[in-house]
Amino acid sequence: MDYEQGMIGRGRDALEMIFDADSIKENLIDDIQIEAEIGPGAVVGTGLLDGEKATFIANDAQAINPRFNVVYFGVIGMEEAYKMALAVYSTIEADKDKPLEQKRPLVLIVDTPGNGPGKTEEIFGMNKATGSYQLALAEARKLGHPIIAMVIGRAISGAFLCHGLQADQILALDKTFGTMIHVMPLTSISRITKIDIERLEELSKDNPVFAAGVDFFHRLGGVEEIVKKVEDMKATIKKHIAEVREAKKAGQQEKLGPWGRGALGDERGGRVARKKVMEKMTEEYNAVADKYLNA
Amino acid sequence: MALNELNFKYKVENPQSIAKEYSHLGVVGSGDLEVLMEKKDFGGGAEVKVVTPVTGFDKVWEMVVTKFVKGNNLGDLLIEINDNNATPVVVSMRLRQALAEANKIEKGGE
Amino acid sequence: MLSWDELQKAKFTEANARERAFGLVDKGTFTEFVSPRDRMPSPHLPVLGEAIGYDDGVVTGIGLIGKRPVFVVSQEGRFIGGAVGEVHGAKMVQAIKLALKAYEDVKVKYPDSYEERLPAVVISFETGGVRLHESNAGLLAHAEVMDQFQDARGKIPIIAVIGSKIGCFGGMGFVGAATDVIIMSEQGRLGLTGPEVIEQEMGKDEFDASNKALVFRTTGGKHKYIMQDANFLVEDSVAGFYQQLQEVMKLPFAEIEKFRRIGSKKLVEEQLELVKLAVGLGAKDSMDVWKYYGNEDPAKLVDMGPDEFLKVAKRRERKLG
Amino acid sequence: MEREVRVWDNLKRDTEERMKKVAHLVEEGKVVKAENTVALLEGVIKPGDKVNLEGNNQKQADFLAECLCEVDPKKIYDLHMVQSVVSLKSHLDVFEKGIAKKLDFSFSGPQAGRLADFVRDGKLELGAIHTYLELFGRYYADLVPKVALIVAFEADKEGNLYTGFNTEDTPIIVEATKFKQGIVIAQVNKIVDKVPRVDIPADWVDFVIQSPKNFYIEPLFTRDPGLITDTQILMGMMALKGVYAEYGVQSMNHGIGFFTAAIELMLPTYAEELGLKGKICSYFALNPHPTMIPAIESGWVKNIHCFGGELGMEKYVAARSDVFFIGPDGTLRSNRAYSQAAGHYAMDMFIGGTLQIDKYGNSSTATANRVAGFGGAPNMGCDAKGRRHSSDAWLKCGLEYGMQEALLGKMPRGKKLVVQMQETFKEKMDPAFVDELDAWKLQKNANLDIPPVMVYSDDVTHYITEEGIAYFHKCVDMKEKMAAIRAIAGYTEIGLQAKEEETMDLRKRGIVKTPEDLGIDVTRANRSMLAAKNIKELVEWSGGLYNPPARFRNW
Repeated sequence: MDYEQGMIGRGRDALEMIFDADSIKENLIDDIQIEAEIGPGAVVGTGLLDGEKATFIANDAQAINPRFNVVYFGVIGMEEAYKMALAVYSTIEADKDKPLEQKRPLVLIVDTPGNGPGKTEEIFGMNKATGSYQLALAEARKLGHPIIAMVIGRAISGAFLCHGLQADQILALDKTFGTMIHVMPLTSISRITKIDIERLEELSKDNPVFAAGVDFFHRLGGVEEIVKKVEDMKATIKKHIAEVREAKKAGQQEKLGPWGRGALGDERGGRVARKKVMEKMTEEYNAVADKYLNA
Repeated sequence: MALNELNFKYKVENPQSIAKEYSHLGVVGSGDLEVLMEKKDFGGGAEVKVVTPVTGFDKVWEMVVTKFVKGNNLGDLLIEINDNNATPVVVSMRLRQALAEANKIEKGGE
Repeated sequence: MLSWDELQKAKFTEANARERAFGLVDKGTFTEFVSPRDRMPSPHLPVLGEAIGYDDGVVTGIGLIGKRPVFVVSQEGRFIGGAVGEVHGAKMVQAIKLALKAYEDVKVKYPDSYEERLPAVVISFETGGVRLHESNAGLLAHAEVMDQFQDARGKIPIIAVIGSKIGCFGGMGFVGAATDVIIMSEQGRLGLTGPEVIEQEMGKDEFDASNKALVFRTTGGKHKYIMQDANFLVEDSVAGFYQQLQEVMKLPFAEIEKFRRIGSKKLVEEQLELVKLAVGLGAKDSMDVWKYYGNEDPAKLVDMGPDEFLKVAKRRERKLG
Repeated sequence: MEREVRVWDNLKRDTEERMKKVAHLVEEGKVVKAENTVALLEGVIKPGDKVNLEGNNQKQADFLAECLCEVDPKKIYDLHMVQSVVSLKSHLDVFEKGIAKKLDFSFSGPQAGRLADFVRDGKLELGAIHTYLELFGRYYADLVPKVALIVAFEADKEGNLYTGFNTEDTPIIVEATKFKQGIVIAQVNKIVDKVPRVDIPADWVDFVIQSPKNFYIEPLFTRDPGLITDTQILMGMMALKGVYAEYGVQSMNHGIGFFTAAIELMLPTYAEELGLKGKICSYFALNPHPTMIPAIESGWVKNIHCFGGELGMEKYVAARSDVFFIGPDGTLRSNRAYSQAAGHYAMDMFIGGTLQIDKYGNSSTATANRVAGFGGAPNMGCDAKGRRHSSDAWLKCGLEYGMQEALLGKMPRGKKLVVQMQETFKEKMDPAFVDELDAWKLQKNANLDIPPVMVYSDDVTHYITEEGIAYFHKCVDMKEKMAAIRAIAGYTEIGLQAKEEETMDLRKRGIVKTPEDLGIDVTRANRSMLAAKNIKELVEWSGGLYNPPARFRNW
């Protein structure tokens, strides 16, 4: 395969690369069937990682949802988001009797430009769809399932929040693959904030909080590890699954997921105000807590 | 770019501070500002700190603030303003409202 | 600032974030955390020449409703559209974190009667989501809020209050959807994509963002109430929301859980039914959906006062909840 | 002596000839099908004609305007457009296409920038920018239209028109055209068997066309109370106390902006508190401003005559026939010409916002690159020299007039109150007080004869800024006027030139009054002063009769 142009739009290819040959079963989590017809922009199911069962949830940027015309090129629409949530809940269900260390991992293959914008989407509540997927991931994570997000292409704004940022750990292909992590391109930020693009470009060179790109997210604690070669994806994912599992076994959930990334952002110097604010709040709460808890 | 920070210090005859220890008023909305007033032992002096994106109007700021501090004989008081492009009228109005708020005698409540 | 009594009479849409925070809990009980006096503005705005606010656009603190400690988060739409940056986000996250700490403490101290002192989180949303000036930090903060929500599941109620001018959109749109209870006024709006972006994506003929009536009937309180996406609809006053909160606080927690619209497999399946309806109905306008749910003359509902509306409006029937 | 044989009905013959050419296009009565409109226009219009295209800041003969753009410029060219307002794209497209050549108008809104370009680039020969009444006057002098393209809600087949709520300019245009042997073509939303009432009789109309779409109306006079700022409220309080109450002003015209919207919404609150009910604000020449609803409902207002309608106010106005001018059919009849006449002669005060004020006290809304005109404002905003009836407010203002004796000796005469309001700084710290008005730049940029001034210094009686009120008319000469301007110009360059002792003297003499001088508690200037805080509350005040356009519905 030719990876020169990067992996954008190739969620299905990524699955083939990461999971064991011929191991992929779409829309099936053990014997739990997920309706195959819905959400063509999302590919979910079970695959094997060197023989170990894992749930995968990926974007299919080649698919078009015939029922919702905003869904194409990897957009997560209502059906897609609910389908993704179902895959997570089905995984929880399949492993519900297993001990923490045997909960199967979930691998999220991330290549999405956004959530579906549209009138129908707003009328029926697109926000619920993406929200439900995130809650499902958070629940699975807290139950002990290791969740690894692998950003292979675009991880943009709300869609990344939905599909990626609830993972225990986030990996991303190196920027040479055209990997994109951001809320908005600088040109749009410039238009909306009315700050000159030149100024933004200059500032973004060393300001990770609004700059676009994988490296900046790394500094903010948003990305755990940058994967330099496509061939390394599988091994790196496996390595992180093992790490996460260890951490969970040791009761160190707070080092993982969004909260863990918060600590990491402080460590890496990208987000240092967060901790100060939180400590101050705790201090002020402690000073009055008795009054409120014993009212 | 950065923000423009202005600091002013005053010393008036027979200065008055505020009734409350601390008072806050306003929202940093577009064309508006917040005012924070805090009682401080400045030996009778008053200090004002302004943070604003606006440049080129430092002299106007000084006049507006001076008129307010002197006009109200303020002392032993720290005033901080976070501004977002408020016009002088809005600044004076908020300062007056903030002073009224700072001198309100608390009734009821906790 | 208005007194608590004056605030109750005031319009919710007119009140600023701090006034709302004060007015949503019992008289005189609100204590602010990281207030402007602590001077903790965003460290990222000055370099962009953007004005700072000492509360970074969100008021956090604690108050009481009856005996129950209520952790309040109140966003200020006038400060950069209520958008969430690093500090703003950290304040939201920590408010929930502290509520969970309070939960544990109350359980230890009052093992037999902790339900009557059960802490709650009330979030008055007024936001478009991520603050672009510090977008990456804002995005990460959103994920942390969702993470805390999941921690709070089954322990303490998280209640959304949506009735301010900006509404609740962007990333905060699904944060809002993920709460246990949603209280809205008809002036409140809840959604994901803002009207301007929809217009940009779909064209002005399909969605004219300047048509406020259309915007409001697509994402406004009445529509969300009919869809059961909002649990309660109240009048546009601080008292309206406060009194509804009092009512909610009287309910046992098991009842409150039933107000949820997402957060379990069964709920997802229920929502998927709704998505199928969206396809089957081919609704061009929210009023088509109102009609489907039995509102014969949907246009009439638009101008109806809240009292009458609550009497006559027919809502989506839920199998769950 | 042989008497010379002269033809005295050339105009009539010419019209008859044109009518013959298009006779085949007429269906029943005077009805022409919409698809034949262009052919009709090509038949009745000749190169060089003066053509009136109806439209003002509210209703628009938009379909006819578009059809006029489609006539063949080889057949029809060099038209001289005489029209109230240039606001649609098509209004300038006719010049772009070479169909029209010269323009005489009164006001241009959204097209003002393009109009300036057209004038500068020679695409359009500008006659003059008028006030409404001035232009209407010229329709009866040297600018008589040969063809008038007008708009109405409904017509019957005979050509009787119902212009109803939005009658506006129609009667004055039709009368000028038809009675000078011209041709009147009306676009209507609907052709009906019987119109609700006859606003324009059928024999003044030559053709009626049912347009494919309802004509466009701009809700220009709707101000969302939600957008009123504390500063506007402060200045409104100052106006109420320092002008309305001071002079007991009973009749007036309000400008279009947020200042007067704030004042309207403070009649049932602040003005009520000041005990002014019954003493001020009984009579208005005014469009049906939605922000007037609380004052009307609270019993403040006796009478309002309207220049035009306002979208959404139809039912409310119809239900308040004691206040508004309502026809036998139960709907409002507006009339711009009459309301302008009332505003000029029968009103004691004009009050409204402006954009720029120069150091002499001339004020203008003109900007450097937009030829916008002022519509009716200069007409309202000037002393009516022909006025001979008296009223308390008018007389008091005249008695205070500092140049009265210099002009009239010991002869009492009143003066109309012309009040201009403006904050010292506009958004982004753009000063409202300037050394030289942008109107001068516009004069150069658009090659105009004179800088377009909205209200001249000698007509203004009061300036209100947040700093204070200048009782401008009390000044005895220009030197004193300039000092009064400086005294209320705040921290602008002009204001910074004020001398303290000079300002103190003006305050002592009552020529300048600050909010403190007026006894106004500035901390009370906030939105709780407003009787309605948003559009929804206006609907509630109206008992559900006000039906705001979709763009204003925040619920």
